[in-house]
Amino acid sequence: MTRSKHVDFWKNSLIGLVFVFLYLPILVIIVFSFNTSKLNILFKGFTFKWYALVFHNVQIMSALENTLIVGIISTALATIIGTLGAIGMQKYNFPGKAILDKVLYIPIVIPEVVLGIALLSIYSLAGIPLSLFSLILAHVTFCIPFVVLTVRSRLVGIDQTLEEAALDLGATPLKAFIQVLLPLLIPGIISGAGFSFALSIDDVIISFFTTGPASTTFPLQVYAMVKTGITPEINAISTLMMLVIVVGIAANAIFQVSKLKRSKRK
Amino acid sequence: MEKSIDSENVPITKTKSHYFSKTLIKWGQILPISIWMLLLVVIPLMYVLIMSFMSRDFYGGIVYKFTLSNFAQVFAGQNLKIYAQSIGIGAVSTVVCLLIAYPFAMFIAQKGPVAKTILMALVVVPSVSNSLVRLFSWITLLRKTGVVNTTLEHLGIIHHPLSMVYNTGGIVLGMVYLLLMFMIIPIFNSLDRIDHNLIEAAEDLGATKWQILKEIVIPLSKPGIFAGCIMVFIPSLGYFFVSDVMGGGTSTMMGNLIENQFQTSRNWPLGSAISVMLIVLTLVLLVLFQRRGGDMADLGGR
Amino acid sequence: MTDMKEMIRLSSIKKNYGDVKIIKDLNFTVYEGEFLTMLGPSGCGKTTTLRMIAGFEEPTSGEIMLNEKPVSNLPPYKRKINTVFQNYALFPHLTVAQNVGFGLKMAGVPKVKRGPQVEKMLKLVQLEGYGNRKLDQLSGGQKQRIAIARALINHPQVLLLDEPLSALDLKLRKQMQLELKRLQRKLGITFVYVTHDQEEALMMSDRIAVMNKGHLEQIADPRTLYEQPKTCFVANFIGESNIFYGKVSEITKTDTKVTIENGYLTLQSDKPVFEKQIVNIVIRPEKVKFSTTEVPGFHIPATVAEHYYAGNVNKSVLRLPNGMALKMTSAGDQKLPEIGKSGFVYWELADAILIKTTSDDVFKAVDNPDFSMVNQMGGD
Amino acid sequence: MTDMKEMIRLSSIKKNYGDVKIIKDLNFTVYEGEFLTMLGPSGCGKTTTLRMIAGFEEPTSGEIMLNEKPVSNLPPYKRKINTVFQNYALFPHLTVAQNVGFGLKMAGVPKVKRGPQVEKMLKLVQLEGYGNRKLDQLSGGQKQRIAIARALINHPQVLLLDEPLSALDLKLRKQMQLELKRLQRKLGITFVYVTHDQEEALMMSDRIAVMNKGHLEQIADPRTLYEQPKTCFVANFIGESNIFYGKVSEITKTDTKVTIENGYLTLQSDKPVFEKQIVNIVIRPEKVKFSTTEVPGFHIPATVAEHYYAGNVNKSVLRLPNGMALKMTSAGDQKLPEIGKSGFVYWELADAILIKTTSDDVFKAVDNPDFSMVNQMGGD
Amino acid sequence: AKHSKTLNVIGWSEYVPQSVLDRFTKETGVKINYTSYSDPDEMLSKVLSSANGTYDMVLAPGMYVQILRKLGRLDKLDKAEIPNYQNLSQTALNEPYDKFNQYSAPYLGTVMGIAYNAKKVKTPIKSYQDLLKPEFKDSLVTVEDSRAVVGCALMATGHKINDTSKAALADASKYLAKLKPNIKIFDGSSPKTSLINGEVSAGLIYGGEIALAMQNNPDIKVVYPKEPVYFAYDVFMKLKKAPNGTNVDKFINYMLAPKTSVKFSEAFPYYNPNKQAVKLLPKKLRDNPAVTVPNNVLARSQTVLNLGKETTKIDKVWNDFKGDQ
Ligand SMILES: Nc1ncnc2c1ncn2[C@@H]1O[C@H](COP(=O)(O)OP(=O)(O)OP(=O)(O)O)[C@@H](O)[C@H]1O
Ligand SMILES: Nc1ncnc2c1ncn2[C@@H]1O[C@H](COP(=O)(O)OP(=O)(O)OP(=O)(O)O)[C@@H](O)[C@H]1O
Ligand SMILES: NCCCCNCCCN
Ligand SMILES: [Mg+2]
Ligand SMILES: [Mg+2]
Repeated sequence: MTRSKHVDFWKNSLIGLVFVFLYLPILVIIVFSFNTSKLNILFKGFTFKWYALVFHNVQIMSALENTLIVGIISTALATIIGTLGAIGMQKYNFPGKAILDKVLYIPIVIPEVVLGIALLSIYSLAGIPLSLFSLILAHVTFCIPFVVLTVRSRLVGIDQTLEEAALDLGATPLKAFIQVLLPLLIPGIISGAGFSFALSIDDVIISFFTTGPASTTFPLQVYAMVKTGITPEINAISTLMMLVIVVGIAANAIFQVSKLKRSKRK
Repeated sequence: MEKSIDSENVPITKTKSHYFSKTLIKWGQILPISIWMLLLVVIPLMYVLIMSFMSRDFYGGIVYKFTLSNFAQVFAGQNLKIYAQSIGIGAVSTVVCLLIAYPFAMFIAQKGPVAKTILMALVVVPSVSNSLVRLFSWITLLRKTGVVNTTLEHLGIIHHPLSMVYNTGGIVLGMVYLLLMFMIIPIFNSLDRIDHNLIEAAEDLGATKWQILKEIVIPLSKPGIFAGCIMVFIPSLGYFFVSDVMGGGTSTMMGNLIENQFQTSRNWPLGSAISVMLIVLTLVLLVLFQRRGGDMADLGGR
Repeated sequence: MTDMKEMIRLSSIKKNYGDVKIIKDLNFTVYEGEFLTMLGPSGCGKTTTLRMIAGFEEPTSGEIMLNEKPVSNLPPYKRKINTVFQNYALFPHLTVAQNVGFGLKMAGVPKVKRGPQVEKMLKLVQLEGYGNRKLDQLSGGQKQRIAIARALINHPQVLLLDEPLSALDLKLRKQMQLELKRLQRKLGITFVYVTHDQEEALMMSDRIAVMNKGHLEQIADPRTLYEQPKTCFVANFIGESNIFYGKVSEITKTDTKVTIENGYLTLQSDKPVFEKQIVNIVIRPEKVKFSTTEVPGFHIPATVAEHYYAGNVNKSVLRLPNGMALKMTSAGDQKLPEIGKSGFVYWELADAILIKTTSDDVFKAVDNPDFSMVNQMGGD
Repeated sequence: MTDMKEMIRLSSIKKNYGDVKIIKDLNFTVYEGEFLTMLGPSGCGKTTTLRMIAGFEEPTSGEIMLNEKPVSNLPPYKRKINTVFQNYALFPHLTVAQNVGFGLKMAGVPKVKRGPQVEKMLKLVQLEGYGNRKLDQLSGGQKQRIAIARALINHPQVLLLDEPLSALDLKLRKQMQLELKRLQRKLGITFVYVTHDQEEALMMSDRIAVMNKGHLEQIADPRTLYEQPKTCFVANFIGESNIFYGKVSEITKTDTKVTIENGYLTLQSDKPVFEKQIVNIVIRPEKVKFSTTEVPGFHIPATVAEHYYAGNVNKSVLRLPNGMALKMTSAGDQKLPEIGKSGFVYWELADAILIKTTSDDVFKAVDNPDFSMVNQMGGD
Repeated sequence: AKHSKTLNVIGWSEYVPQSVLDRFTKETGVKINYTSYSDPDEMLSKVLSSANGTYDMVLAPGMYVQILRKLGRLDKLDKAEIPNYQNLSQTALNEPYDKFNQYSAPYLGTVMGIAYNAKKVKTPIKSYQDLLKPEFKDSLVTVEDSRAVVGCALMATGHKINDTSKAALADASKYLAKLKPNIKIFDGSSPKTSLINGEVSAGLIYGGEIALAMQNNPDIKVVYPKEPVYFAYDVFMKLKKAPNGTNVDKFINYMLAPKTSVKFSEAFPYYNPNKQAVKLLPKKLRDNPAVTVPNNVLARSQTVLNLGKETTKIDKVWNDFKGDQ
């Protein structure tokens, strides 16, 4: 018994260390967002000023705005196209299905640079100007596969006969979809959308190649600043963004855990 | 018995449209994704392939004239060195990720369902904040006048600041930091999927803890390990910004090479040729992965 | 039967999946108010047939008639047929009442009107007051009943049930069998029921269609199937049987002799066979009798090989001189002959079932694990 | 039994998960070479008990003895006990031979020596030459046999089998039952077998331990359990039964009268009861007889309510004057009285099984769906 | 787009202060999207690969006037809209890349000097050759600018900055090969940072960056090698079919106003060719040799010109230098 406690201690220590590794940089971001000094070396004093300043920084704000525009539109498009695609691919056989299935993995596995330059090349060939539009096309492209994957993993858990049951009970195919399949898919769709949004707002490489002068996103803005040194303003806005997203995730996690607990009690 | 197909049955034949609308629904689901993937994945990549056999004019324009010279350049000595170095960095990062992720995922997989859910969520949470900002935190911490060096010097533990970033080690650190979760998730999933009965069965048959690990757990989690390795190794080759930020620009990944050809040297055909090599390498790894019984869905990081 | 109204008729139905022929020329009729069961081993095409009737699949060729009208062009939601799915297929995101009322909602019945009807259906399946429950608060049997209530709310002319009880445990299954049967009698709705459990089929059905590898082996009422199986497959699939393979060697006024391996069997003389005909003879285990002393009339020497106690009955294995094992069932409280004891098996000549058959059919029977098992045991 | 060697003994075993008492004071002994079956409904604690014997779980209190030595401190791999898991738990990444040889490999037996032993085990389970196959090339029954071969290779003194056949379909299950039984006889190894299928338990076991809600209801050989159940639970769980609840009202020289609702039953006079005692009386359906004319001796008036044909038997439901439904089983070829006909039920007095019981026990029996079903049917 | 309200500029990073851009926006209502690059080739790439009209104007080294003109990508400036052009000093005008000042307006001038941390570097640096010393192993920073760095190498080995002869390039390559082990960081955007925070002890970097480093860390000093030095103007150019063409002229005029010029010169203290602005500069900047390049240094300076196809040779030298470890 004591031996196993010993073992548990070492196991938990390793888990703890890995989490320290993962979270240390985040701690740095947060701490230095309150630092009076701009230099990010020593903590000179506590201040909120960067939080105020960042909202007056036109560049950062416009980059954030671009990021959100691209993130929201790409997520919406990718979610719709990906969800429909996942359902269609599960339900039907059609020529080229096997190929489409493989193609969907390409954006996931090939290095992002390759997709980035491929899109840049095709835009250049087709005369599509680099802009928010071109950026959205690119983001939708790499988000779709993740939506398909999450929705599909949810779909396999959904009994196919449910839709048939609905048809059997007099629902038209559209009603069956809206009344039965969609409500059941919602968690998968939401997590696919969440995944897409997270990917989109953090993308550096593909955006790097497909962005235009008026569509600099937050990550690209940061990339441009990295060499000079990231200012506490960036730390401040990053802290705020994290706060928003973490609250979302935590709410979801609490929901999941309580669901787990409920089902365990059964 | 007598079939009375009369006017009464006419409405029934009208509902033939039912099959028409069925077809409409089917293609309404399949076409958008198919067309999107065709236009924005298949054709662009085909174009890259075509470009890799084309020539360039001086200012970077593409001349549609077949040549193999790009591939000759791809295999030029100095490029080979970069591949070797890039693959080296990728491989080391992959191994480091594996060594950290495997025990970590295993210990988490041994926990109860609630703890598991929470801990795995915590693995993903850092990725919600900007990668570059997080990467830069390491610079803040580890550069010569960074938090760590300054503190250590203050404490008199060191007298000359340690060189921890802006070198190859820095790149590996950056890669490991950004990609670790892509190793953890598939390994965790594969471990979590292992039927606990199998472990008890092994125990029942006289296996010790180590034997169980060696004979049952590791072999059964191989698909996860392989998936993790792919998800770390392949992107690492392309993550040019990591070597930019963490490596001071002196070390180059294949991604930097491609980026250079497209962004500065304006040699798109050469950049395409290198990309084609990268695509081929990826495909080879994927084929191996599938041959080994890997599940492609594991590559999605879910 | 001819004066009954036809409800469903399958004419020359064929169904291929790709190149594979799943259903091969299926023809049968279901009459109004009948409880018809489709019985057959896994993969024989029962579900496929049901799905064609429901409209989820199109036959590759042939015609399905509902109420004497072809339905090929009717989508599922326009057929007055409802289905109870094997795994219930209840909507997990809806409450019990919402599940039951789904059909009404789809038909555009306003909410206020749905309530009483839902409650009526719940009462029918003895689940009054369960309307607000979530599905995960229900037991398997309760879910089953909800599925039935849901399927019945639109007053279908036909109810299709695909192995509705297979997910339930034995005791519950037996209980639900009775309940279902009672419900069908009460409502008078036509039931097309699918199962691969022969006991269930026997107990519940007016008629049983025995299917095998995509074709119909025999369709008849339970007693006819059990007592006059037309093929070895049916004999073997319904109830237990001992099957002999032989050739008619002699037909006299009083009896007919059939030569089997190392011996012969006697049949009643009225069986319509001719000399040299190859036949199978089926004896049900409960008709087999054993005596240590020679009995008058037909008998074969045999040795007692094994006994198994099964509560109300004893199951015995007897070994014939040629090594073949013969199953015998006797009452549980009956005294059993000792293992190893020699004696004679015999049966009423009228109990021997004659199957006029080709040798092909015999091998089919031998493929059956239960049958081959006995021979295997006899062999070692 | 007392002269047999004790193999496993459970003394006052209790097991809690958190606050929930899963096993409540379990005591029984398994003798060497015995085929002991643990039978009970789902969730009654069979698996938990097996896992404690195997060593995967520790009892909360009590002692388990193996070979008359306590094993509490022995980890699973040091007990000479092996397990055949419910879902086989075969190692999917290994071949058949590697699976079977796993135990030897763990024991450090070199590869060359493992080969012949593996082949021997495969032969034992009739799978010679299957060594190089991958698991996904095997059928369910073959996997089952591999699991057995794997468990047997280390020559355990006891083999634990947790519902080893539950994943197989009916025909295959019946075949494997016979094979398992044969194997156990051949090897003489002690088997502790878990099932919730009473028929399986009856056919295979030397003795059966009937469990219910974490305690032992009765442990005995199959015939005793069937013919002399000690509790209503056992009577109901093993075989079908009609259960009456009543009070001993009169004891005379020739017989004993028990008052039931609206009437009375007669028992043989030798039953050890006293007046005013509350008892249950169990009649097996196959002992129930029906006659349209009054029979001499004990009888109760009844009406024929329903018939179900089950091939070799007919199942009937008879209604008593108090509304209670009585199950009756008769031979399949016997002529059945018409439904609605009135007459009399009767049975041999010796066939009535007396259960001396508290009223608590009755309610337990009433909880049983099969039992409540009958009453329910009687009630409407 | 007559009354367009945006202006898409592509220019050096760390070169135009945001506050200056913001003021222009405030005054005119024109929003500026400033895309930055850290290597002029990157700019060229972006301009060439994007559709016409993606960018309105470029801020890049003077030689790019030649390149972009050759590619037909430039429009003439509308000088009438740029009265402040007259504020420019004569020395910055009529440069070989734009003999008649039709296509460009100079912004700031860049000299490549050697910056060092006096605390870490004890022996004085006098020549490019001194950078090859082993004591500098892994402790130099240099800009990511092929023409500038290869140019310095050419000058270090006694050649002209625009010499692409085999022999000259071979010498330059040799010099760079020896320099390589000493380089820790290539940084085109902000080489000062690594100097300031002590990551490197010396570097071959742009004058303005040196001046900034000196402001932030008093230990940083500047020195010009005895050999010729690199000097180049960064100029504004108007791209062809610029949808916001009139805004380009307006913006250039705004940038050439002394008031504005002082602002960006203070923020990025490069050599300022605006005579009116220089007068207004604080003394500290005027006296800093990194900003106000001494005349003798200017006298021995050389400037890069477009070399046409020969550029590939420089590219090769550069790539060998950067890529090879
Ligand atoms: N969509 C399909 N595509 C190809 N083959 C199919 C399809 N659906 C069923 N089959 C095949 O058709 C055959 C008959 O299947 P079906 O489901 O009708 O059998 P079943 O009699 O219902 O069996 P079970 O008792 O196992 O439910 C099987 O061999 C099955 O593999
Ligand atoms: N690890 C555990 N933690 C808490 N409760 C448990 C655990 N394992 C089993 N139980 C509970 O213990 C009870 C007995 O479980 P057990 O698995 O022994 O039943 P069983 O008789 O084998 O049933 P079945 O026939 O369904 O396999 C069940 O109510 C179960 O929910
Ligand atoms: N950080 C921007 C520095 C710009 C210096 N101009 C360089 C011109 C040299 N070609
Ligand atoms: Mg089926
Ligand atoms: Mg169990």
